[in-house]
Amino acid sequence: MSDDLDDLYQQVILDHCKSPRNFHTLDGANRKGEGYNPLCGDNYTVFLKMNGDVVEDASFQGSGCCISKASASLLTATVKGKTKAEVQALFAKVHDMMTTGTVSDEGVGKLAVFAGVHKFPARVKCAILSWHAVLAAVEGKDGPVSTENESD
Amino acid sequence: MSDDLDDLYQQVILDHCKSPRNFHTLDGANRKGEGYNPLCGDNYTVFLKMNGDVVEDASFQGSGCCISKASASLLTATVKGKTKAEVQALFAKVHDMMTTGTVSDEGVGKLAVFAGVHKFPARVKCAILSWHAVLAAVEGKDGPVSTENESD
Amino acid sequence: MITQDTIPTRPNKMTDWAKLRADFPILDQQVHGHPLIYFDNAASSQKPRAVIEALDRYYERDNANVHRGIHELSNRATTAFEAARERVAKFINAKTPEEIIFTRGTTEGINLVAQAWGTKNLRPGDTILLTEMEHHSNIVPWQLVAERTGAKLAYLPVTGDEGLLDLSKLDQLLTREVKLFAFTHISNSLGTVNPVAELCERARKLGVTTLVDAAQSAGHLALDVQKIGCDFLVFSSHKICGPTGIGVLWGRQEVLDAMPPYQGGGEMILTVDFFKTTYKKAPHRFEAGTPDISGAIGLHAALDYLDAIGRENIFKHDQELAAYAYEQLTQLKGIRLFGPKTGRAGLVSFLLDDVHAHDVVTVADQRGVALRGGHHCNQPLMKKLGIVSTARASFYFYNTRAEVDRFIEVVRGIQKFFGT
Amino acid sequence: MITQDTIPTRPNKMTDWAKLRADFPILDQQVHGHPLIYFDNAASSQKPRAVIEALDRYYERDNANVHRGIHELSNRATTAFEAARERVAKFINAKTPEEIIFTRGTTEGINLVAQAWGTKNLRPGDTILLTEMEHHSNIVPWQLVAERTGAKLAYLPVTGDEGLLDLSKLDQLLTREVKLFAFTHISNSLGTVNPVAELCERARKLGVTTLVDAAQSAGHLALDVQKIGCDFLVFSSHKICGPTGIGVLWGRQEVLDAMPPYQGGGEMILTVDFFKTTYKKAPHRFEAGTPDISGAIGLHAALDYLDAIGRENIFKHDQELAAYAYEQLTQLKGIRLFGPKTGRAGLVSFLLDDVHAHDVVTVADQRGVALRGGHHCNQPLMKKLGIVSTARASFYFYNTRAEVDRFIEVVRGIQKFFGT
Ligand SMILES: Cc1ncc(COP(=O)(O)O)c(C=O)c1O
Ligand SMILES: Cc1ncc(COP(=O)(O)O)c(C=O)c1O
Ligand code: FES
Ligand code: FES
Repeated sequence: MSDDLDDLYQQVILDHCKSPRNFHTLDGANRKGEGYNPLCGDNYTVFLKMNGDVVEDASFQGSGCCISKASASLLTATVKGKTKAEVQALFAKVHDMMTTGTVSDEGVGKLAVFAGVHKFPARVKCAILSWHAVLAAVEGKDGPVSTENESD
Repeated sequence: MSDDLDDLYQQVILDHCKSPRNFHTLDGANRKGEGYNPLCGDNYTVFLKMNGDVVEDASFQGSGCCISKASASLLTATVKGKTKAEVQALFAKVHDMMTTGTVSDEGVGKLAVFAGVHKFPARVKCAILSWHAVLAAVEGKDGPVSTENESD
Repeated sequence: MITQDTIPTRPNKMTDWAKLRADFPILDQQVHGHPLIYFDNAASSQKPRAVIEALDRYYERDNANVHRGIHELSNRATTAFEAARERVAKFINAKTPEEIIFTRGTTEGINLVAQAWGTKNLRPGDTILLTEMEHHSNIVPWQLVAERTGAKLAYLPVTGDEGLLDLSKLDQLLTREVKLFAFTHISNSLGTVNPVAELCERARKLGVTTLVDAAQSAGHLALDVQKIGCDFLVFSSHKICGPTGIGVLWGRQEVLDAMPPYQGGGEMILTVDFFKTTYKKAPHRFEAGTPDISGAIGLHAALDYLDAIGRENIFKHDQELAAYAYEQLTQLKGIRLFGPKTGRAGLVSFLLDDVHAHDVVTVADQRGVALRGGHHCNQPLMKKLGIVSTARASFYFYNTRAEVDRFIEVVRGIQKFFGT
Repeated sequence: MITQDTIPTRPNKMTDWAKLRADFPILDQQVHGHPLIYFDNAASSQKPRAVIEALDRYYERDNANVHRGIHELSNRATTAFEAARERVAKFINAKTPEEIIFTRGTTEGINLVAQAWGTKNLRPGDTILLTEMEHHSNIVPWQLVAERTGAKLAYLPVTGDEGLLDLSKLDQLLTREVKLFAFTHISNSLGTVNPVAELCERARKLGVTTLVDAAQSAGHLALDVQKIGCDFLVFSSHKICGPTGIGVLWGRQEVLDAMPPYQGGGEMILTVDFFKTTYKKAPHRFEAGTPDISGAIGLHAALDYLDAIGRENIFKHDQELAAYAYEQLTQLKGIRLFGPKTGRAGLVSFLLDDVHAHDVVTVADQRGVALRGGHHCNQPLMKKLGIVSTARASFYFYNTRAEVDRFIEVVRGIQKFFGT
């Protein structure tokens, strides 16, 4: 397999896409966000249990490609325990990393495995899809959000 | 002046365009035909006095370029005394001559000066304009005819 | 069915496919370190040197605006533009060049008919009949005009994964309420070749107007609009070796003559007053503004190129590659194949168990193989089949059996990579 | 007025016009035994080698369909297509590339606004205000939508042969009943440069939506949509060194966001069901079907080319030639000149006593000079001026003073030939 491909489908990603974590609906969820990628027709719902401004638990449902599934899986693990403001800040960092490939900040942690996606412009929307959904969820927005007009 | 130009603007044509014959309305006219060239906006009306199937007198009015005016002038001189069928036959010959440049038949007489127009595809419609009008007139068609969709 | 609709072009000629391939500069390149295998022809075809050079020649020698000019360049441009119209008429055996309207592509052609013909002819209660395998371009324009006119939509079903039209439902659906029946000739996601002449005949008996979407067939098999018996037929230049930006709407003369204008502007008028305008006849009535002159000229070169090969030869070649690829794919484990088992046009559409189509396409691309993954602008069909997307390999005459072999090898590699 | 609207690009650079001229292969030819003098630039401009080569490069290396693809060529095509959109945004100082919609040309841009915006926003009793100097493309689409919606048309008068807008009538005509005010920036038959920013400001105060037809200005002077203050602006690629088949509609974001779709089909949808569709936002909502990808890429190259020269420099050059030609023509006997005496854009429009414009053009063509004769798609204006046509010489940066001298000599010869 060539280098670029290995960058995209890192072992962590392959692992999370084959065995996604938190891949279920969430009892006691009080927020949810839907993300839709019109390029492929895939969509995910992210469920959150929030206590005030803090995400106590997170899960997701839906279907899509390996990248999007792994991203949603890692996302749900990552946002647990974070505040709304922290999730928003993380979205910005992750978005930046996925479109530029540079990991500018410690904050992204494990999510750094998605830096390679920037070399695959048509796949950036996959990686970012569930992030749109979680952002909508913490911000309490209604209705599905779409990656369309995403400036990636 | 180059050869092609002289073919187009033959002395006879220049003469008829500067001093058009039968350039007036016609007392006692019982038929008229209008011709409109949408390429330039020019239009002519040909007036006929017909006795049964025979053209007894012809005249024209309107404005346009040198070619169209000379053509209308020569036309009105030519069709006098002809039957409807003869005018129709002449239209076919003149049309053929103007689009191919070959004078296939004695019948066109003086009109042969318009053979040169075939080298100027954008001007064929000028030469044929009043012929459409006279055809409409002998055939008793109503309303203006246009050179549009003329397959020249 | 297909062969009955065709005009024999050069059935007996031996075709030197390798030589033809060399006419396409773009194919001679490496992608991600591998020789490019371009299997995305249903989305857009590549262009032979003859087409690229026709564009160059036009811009380097003859460019000017058409129709309204008298000077030499304008004459040349007008002559070339109208010659392209005549060439298109010959290509689909239209009665006259006046039946050929230049559009931006298939999509604009359908929108033109939906708006100009539809707004005039559709009433509340009327039905527009489509099929479940239509491209979005043959669905959305009808939804828009249905909304405006109060007409309603109905769909002829597709049988399932094998993707045939369920003709047993035709009697029930093709009724006197139907004013228009629009359907694709070849499905871009299934490869199905529909019996267009038969469908048109059934419609004609009820006085139903027909539109054939020939986007996938025009450059692949010989078309004869008179034999097909439709009222409208549309296709795009970019899918049949011609430039982007131009396409064709053919309409039967009587139908075009009764149609109000679509866009207004220069070139389509007879007289304009401040408050009243009269229009030219077809085709000019439907071509407002400066047209894509170089596009028409490039399309002309493309049609010459295709007919020099012979569309029978092309279709046979496409079908052979597709049959071979299909055959090979069936031998893989964990694969789901779409479209008819036999008689398919030049494409294969499939899904691997547990590998998403877009992952297939990304990995294939890294191996030099250009596939397409997605809904192929057939979302309603995908939903019906319970999927969101497929991976598709679509072939043209410059593709080879060796490329199909490599493609199969790549698919095997993908199954291994994702460990399914 | 004009200079206030401009962005300084390279005002101080010395321009080597002869060198630029050599970039245009088409100009280096003989027509009827004479060197070609191309003075039909208002109809369509010629293309520099850089544009022709951009088309070649695209088709020889990167061609594929856009947006829906994942493979390398599709990525390249998509990137190049969207880069063209960004380039256009920069060219007219749009706030974002999302405000740029690719159309076939000026005509389609106006039709899009008339249909999509007009159908939604116009009611019986509303007024659409135009000017008497509009091109058919900025009249007929409004007549069509007026007929459909019950709105009515009004026209701001032109003063006469000198061809200025009669601004003294503006207060009376620009009322609260007016919903849309559409006008040309530069008249293609008179050469008038209209005070677009002022007109937009007057309209804005009354909440009137504005559309500027920049067909004649886009490639000739620097445009800044934010400074002009309009809501829509349209132009064509083929008049500004780019390919045929593509043009631009710019719309203010808020206005575009509130507009329903125009054509339906692929690329413009979010989701399609058999009976219901949701649409993308602008610009994609308004770009159904495969766009003219190579056209956009060619336009990108054209804009780079123009801005390397600097649009101030171009306008200055055009104006100098036009002023010189006008000056020379006034010295002829039996000539009627149209358009403003000073401040005219790069064209002259005239009539000789007793020689019809088309005879002028035919003879000039035989001398190698490409002029245009006719109504220039301004029939209502012509009728108002009591004429049916004029002869027009229109200039661009590759034209020279020596060419103007030759043109004058040819006009003198024509007067002699027809013995007037
Ligand atoms: C002022 C003006 N508006 C509109 C147009 C129409 O442009 P197009 O034919 O490229 O659509 C033209 C060009 O003919 C023009 O000069
Ligand atoms: C069957 C079918 N119809 C319509 C279209 C739309 O064609 P275009 O995008 O060229 O307008 C396509 C191509 O995508 C197609 O395959
Ligand atoms: S392909 Fe649909 S989200 Fe990745
Ligand atoms: S130019 Fe009008 S008829 Fe000749």
